[in-house]
Amino acid sequence: MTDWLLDGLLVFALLATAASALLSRDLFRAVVVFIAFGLLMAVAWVRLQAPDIALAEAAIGAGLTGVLLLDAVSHLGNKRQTALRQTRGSHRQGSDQS
Amino acid sequence: MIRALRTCFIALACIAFSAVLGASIWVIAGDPGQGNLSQLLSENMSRSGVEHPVTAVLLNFRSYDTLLEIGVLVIAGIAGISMSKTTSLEDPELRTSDPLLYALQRWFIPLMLVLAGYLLWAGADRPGGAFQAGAVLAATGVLMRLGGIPMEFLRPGLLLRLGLALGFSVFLLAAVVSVIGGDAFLAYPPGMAKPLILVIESVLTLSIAMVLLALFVSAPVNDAEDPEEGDPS
Amino acid sequence: MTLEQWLPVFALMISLAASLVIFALPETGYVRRTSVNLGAAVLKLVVVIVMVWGVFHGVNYGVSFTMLPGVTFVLRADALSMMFAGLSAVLWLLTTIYAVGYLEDSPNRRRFFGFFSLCVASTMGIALAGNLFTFFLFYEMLTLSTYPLVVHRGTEKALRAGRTYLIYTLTGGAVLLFAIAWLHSLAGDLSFRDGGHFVDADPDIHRSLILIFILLVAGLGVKAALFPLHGWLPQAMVAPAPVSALLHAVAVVKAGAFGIVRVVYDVYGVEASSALGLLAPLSWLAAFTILYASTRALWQVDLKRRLAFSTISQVSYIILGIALAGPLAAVGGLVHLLHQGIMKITLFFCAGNYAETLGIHRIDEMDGAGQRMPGTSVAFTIGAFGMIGAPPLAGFITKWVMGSGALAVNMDWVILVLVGSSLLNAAYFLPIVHRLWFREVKGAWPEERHWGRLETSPWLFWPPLLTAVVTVVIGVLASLPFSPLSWAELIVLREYAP
Amino acid sequence: MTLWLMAGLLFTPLAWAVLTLLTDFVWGRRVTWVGILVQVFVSLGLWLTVAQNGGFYYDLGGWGAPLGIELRVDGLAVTFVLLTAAVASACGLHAGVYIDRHKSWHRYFWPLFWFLWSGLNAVWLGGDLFNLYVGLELISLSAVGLVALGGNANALRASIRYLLAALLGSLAYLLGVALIYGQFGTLSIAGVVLWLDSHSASAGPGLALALMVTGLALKTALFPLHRWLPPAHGIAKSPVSALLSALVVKASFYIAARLWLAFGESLGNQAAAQAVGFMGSAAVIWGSWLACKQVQLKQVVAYSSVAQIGYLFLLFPLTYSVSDSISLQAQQGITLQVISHALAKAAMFLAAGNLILSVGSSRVDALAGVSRFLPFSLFSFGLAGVSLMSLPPSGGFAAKWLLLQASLGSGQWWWALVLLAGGLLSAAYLFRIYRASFAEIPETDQFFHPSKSLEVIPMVLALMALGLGFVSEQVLSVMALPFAEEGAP
Amino acid sequence: MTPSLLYAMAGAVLCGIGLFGLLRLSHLLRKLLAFNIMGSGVFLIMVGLPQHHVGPDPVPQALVLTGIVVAIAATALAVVLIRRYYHQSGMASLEGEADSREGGPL
Repeated sequence: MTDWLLDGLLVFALLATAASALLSRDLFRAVVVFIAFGLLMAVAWVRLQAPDIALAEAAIGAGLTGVLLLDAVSHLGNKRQTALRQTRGSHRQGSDQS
Repeated sequence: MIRALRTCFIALACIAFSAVLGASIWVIAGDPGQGNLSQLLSENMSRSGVEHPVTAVLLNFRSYDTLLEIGVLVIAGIAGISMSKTTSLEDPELRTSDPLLYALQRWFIPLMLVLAGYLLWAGADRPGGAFQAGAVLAATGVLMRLGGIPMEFLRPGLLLRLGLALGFSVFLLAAVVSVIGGDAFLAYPPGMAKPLILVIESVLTLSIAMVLLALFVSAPVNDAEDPEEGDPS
Repeated sequence: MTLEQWLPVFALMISLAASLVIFALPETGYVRRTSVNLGAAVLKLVVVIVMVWGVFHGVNYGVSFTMLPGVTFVLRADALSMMFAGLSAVLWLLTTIYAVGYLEDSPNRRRFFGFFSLCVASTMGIALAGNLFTFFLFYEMLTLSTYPLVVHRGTEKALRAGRTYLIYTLTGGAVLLFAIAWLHSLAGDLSFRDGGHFVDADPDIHRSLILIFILLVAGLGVKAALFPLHGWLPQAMVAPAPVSALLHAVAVVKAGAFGIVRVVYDVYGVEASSALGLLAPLSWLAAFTILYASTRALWQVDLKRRLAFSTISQVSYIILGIALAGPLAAVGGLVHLLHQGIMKITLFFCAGNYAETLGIHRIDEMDGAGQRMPGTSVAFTIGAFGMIGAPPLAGFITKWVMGSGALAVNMDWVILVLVGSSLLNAAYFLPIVHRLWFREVKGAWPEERHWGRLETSPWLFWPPLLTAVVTVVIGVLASLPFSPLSWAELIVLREYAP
Repeated sequence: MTLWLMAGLLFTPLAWAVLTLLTDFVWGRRVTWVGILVQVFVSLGLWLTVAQNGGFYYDLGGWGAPLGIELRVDGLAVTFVLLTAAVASACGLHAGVYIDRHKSWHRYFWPLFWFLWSGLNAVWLGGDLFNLYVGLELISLSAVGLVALGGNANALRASIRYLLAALLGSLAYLLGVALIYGQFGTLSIAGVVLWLDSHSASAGPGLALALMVTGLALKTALFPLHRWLPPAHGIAKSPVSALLSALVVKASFYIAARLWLAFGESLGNQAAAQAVGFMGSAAVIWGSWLACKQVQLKQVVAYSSVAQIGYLFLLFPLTYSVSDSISLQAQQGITLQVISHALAKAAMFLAAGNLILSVGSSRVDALAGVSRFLPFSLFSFGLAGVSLMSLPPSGGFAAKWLLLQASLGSGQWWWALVLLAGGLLSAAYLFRIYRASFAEIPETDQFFHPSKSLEVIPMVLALMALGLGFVSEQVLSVMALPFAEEGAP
Repeated sequence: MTPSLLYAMAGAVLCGIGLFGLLRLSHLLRKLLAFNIMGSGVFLIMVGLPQHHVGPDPVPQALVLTGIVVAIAATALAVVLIRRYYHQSGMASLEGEADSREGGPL
């Protein structure tokens, strides 16, 4: 029974993080939530008796992808504040980060 | 208004998609399973040269998948470095001067290196293997990179390209070596399976780490570009 | 492979090879290009003559191989093919000579002669095709290779005409392909056979057969310029004169008419077609086209346009002759395939001469041209009288034989059509002849050029005269063996008594 | 011998990818020449072997089907391997001259090119669903890399869009694979077919087939999912466009067709087959229409690909619940269409590249007068166009004829109308280009003459497309060869 | 119903969420997130569904490992492309194209 509860909670958390990663207004937060999602996925793999995937997910899925995306977000964010070509792109970005 | 309608429509379609998919899964789950594959797998484990079934599948039974997959990784690496600028590594802006990170780095890097080595070594008989080890290694590299440690070998020079190619080439050579003996492509010579797999795993770890790291650092600041075809410029 | 198998391939390949060689030669290689052109034309004429001789003596020329599952590529020569092949071989030689003179110092000659030879190769293929599939192959090749000729001048008007030409012919080709594919799935791979394939067809497929026939005629009728589908031909007049000559006299319109003859004779069979009730409507359509186009010709002021409408009208004679379903009428129709070719090419050569030498394009500019260019004008006059049907010229033979044929199958109304058409022909040709000889020159010619002794370049001068002479000769000597008339009788004999 | 050939076929492209990664552009070109020679030789040898002895299953690593990965080496597969060898070597040779060797990033063209080639071979021979997925990704990623290589913002936008579409398509395919594995417990296509033959089908895996076909249709750019294709194919360098249009889209279609022919009868249904056929028809009409509207030369050619891809999907209705002979006719027709389109489209893109190079502008109306100065490339373009318009005697015509026969024979005459209308529409957009080139306007003597080797390559390809019509019987007979089934699980 | 099946079902929902994100969101990095989420869903189905019948099954686990590596390769490539695109055009979405007559979700 506890197992079921745990699985249920985990699934719920997975779906919730996935949804909020996509719907979150702030891109930085979205990526952070996505990393959390990756860690939850790793737990899910453990629950599915797949420790190999769990390791890989933790290292690659959550770790590297997360860092990669975080770096990209900061780069895109940074750029936007100091961008020389702000005029060209800003109106499109506005809706994403405001 | 149209935007909202569209969103609604797409949302509905996606919900319907999930529902149909779920129903399908339910139906398939209701069917008695056909799979005798894991049984077949355990029967053949002894011939695979390793004890851990996932590693056996990855590097022996379905090694062609893995070979091509490393190819995919190398492609991504190539495409990545084809867009990078040589001097980006010295870009001081990219250095983080966070003291916390610095402290972390001093303690973490050796730890992570050890972890990577352990994962690689563990792959033969329990969970772990080249990918996990490579990823950890890459993560270490990322950490070092963020700490501002210059990594000369990551410049898009011959060294980097050698690093990219190393794991893949070794794997490919191992794949073709059996052909000389008249065997199929990717068949390991009898008795050589274990050492070969071990060698392949070690170089793959290096290569995977290298590719991921290269992709991480290939910042898109190359201003030169090709004119579009037909542009008079 | 034996010689019998090789000859048709050879006949086809000569022009094809000539075309490729011409494309490979540099634009400036004037002498080499001309010699390749003329050499190939003469060679081909020889091959065709050999084959005509052979066919007369009952030799079976032919080669076939499987091209696709269930479809064969067949080249073979029968009496009908040799009629068309002979026409194209003779006229190719003359037109080449003419074109060399006509295009002197104009740009893009390599392109022109390359496609010109390709066009003749396609015509040869059409003549020698042994089934509908092979026929279609070359029929479409003809469409493609004539397009660059039509738009050769590259002016806005030429490009527009080219577009019209393509819209008509490619649509026609698509309809034709649909019909051929349908027929193929219904009855399999049908090679052309005297007497046709559907004499005792299953009544269940009658309805499909009728529909297919309509589609076939519609597809072929575009090139044959049958009444509602003739719109491209007058527009295509912008092409250079040799192209117009070829288009009207040999290649394009004749390919359509020839195809209809093939369908009626060698696919369906005359008997089956008339049993299915297909020929009577076809004859009405042909008769209407004859009268309609002749009437339209009356109002044209541009010489080449008037000739174009005349072509539309004359080609329908061929179809009318076939559709009357009597042996004698058929002879009249078939012989017109040749007669009209010779006469019309004469007229177009002359029109080209007037345009090239004096800059004349419109009929009202022609006053007194007979004095400046007597040779050309004599040729033109002979051609015009031939068209009208004055004895003893070629056109007279056609009309006479066809008229007798119509009476023989109790289709008296055809006589009215023939007479009406002749009157109309006279009405649009005689005023031109009158202007040529009996009007005074109005003043300076629009753009006059001089060539010394002759009235025009010798390359331009001799071909129309030669064809004019042929017009007279084939009329006078119609009853000799190997004359067009005798040959047409041979074809009809083989069709009606297979 | 066969073992050597197979190993050579699998090993060479991957090995050359690594080799060229280590060299610069010029050396990479030389190395590539050798590789092309080897690869053509090996492909030809394999083709001849199969033509003589029939097809076979090749167990990779010595592990048989359900556990390991087996390659299905049959007549169709080796024909496509040979086709790939022909088209890819043409593109490779062309690229070696065409691409500017002074730009440092162009050295990465070669490894990507070779990876693409190895991915294509993996797909043609693949008999394992998951392995096909990896092969597809190999192709997609290298293709995206090639499109993006050194590109400006527009090229990057096109390649990002391409990448996203390809990834979504792969995921849909992978989802189907997951369901198939869940149902049948095997990844081998032959194994699934074997199971389907002995059991009645259930409803579950139907969705799997639908997902896989949809995903692959997205990667093939079937009509409503085609939007990524024209920008990517239009903006890439001409040799790359040629590779993409000729081979890359065919790979995903090939998998879809194989899956449909293997599982369609049990897992598909009539409505789905007709729907796919309808989308194919819509692609033919809509793609051609848009091709007529484009002002850029390469965009016209790219939209033409959208239209031509539509024909391919007529395979689905024409093979579903029809007699065996008609199904065979349709399969043969589609095969010819794939081959002739690959040859013709490659020729066309390469020729278009030459034309653009020559007139210095990529607009259609800039071609005025070019027929006088660059007749050779224009002629190649025209010959390739003959095949695209499916006019005789080209391979495209042979394909159309077989498809017409199949559609009339199965009573589905509406596809025949689509085929005819498509032919006319393709004539409309192609003659627009010829028309522009025939126009005579003064002061157009400023043409750059590309080197002869650039002009010869598209001509060879175009002639192959044209001549295919005459040898289609021979080509098709190799595909109908007996297949040694003993290797099947 | 086993836990495996539960995870497979969760995978189905994740696929739906990911698909929605891929189609609807315009920011390229968000599209990439959506792709990864959808991929995770597919992987869950891939492992969960067979394990419902037979318990732990190493074959799909190995496949998913391969899949994860392919996904990271694709993601990394996409990030490089997006960053470069952003650098050159100042835009982080595909919309607002001037020259394309047919802008669309993909």
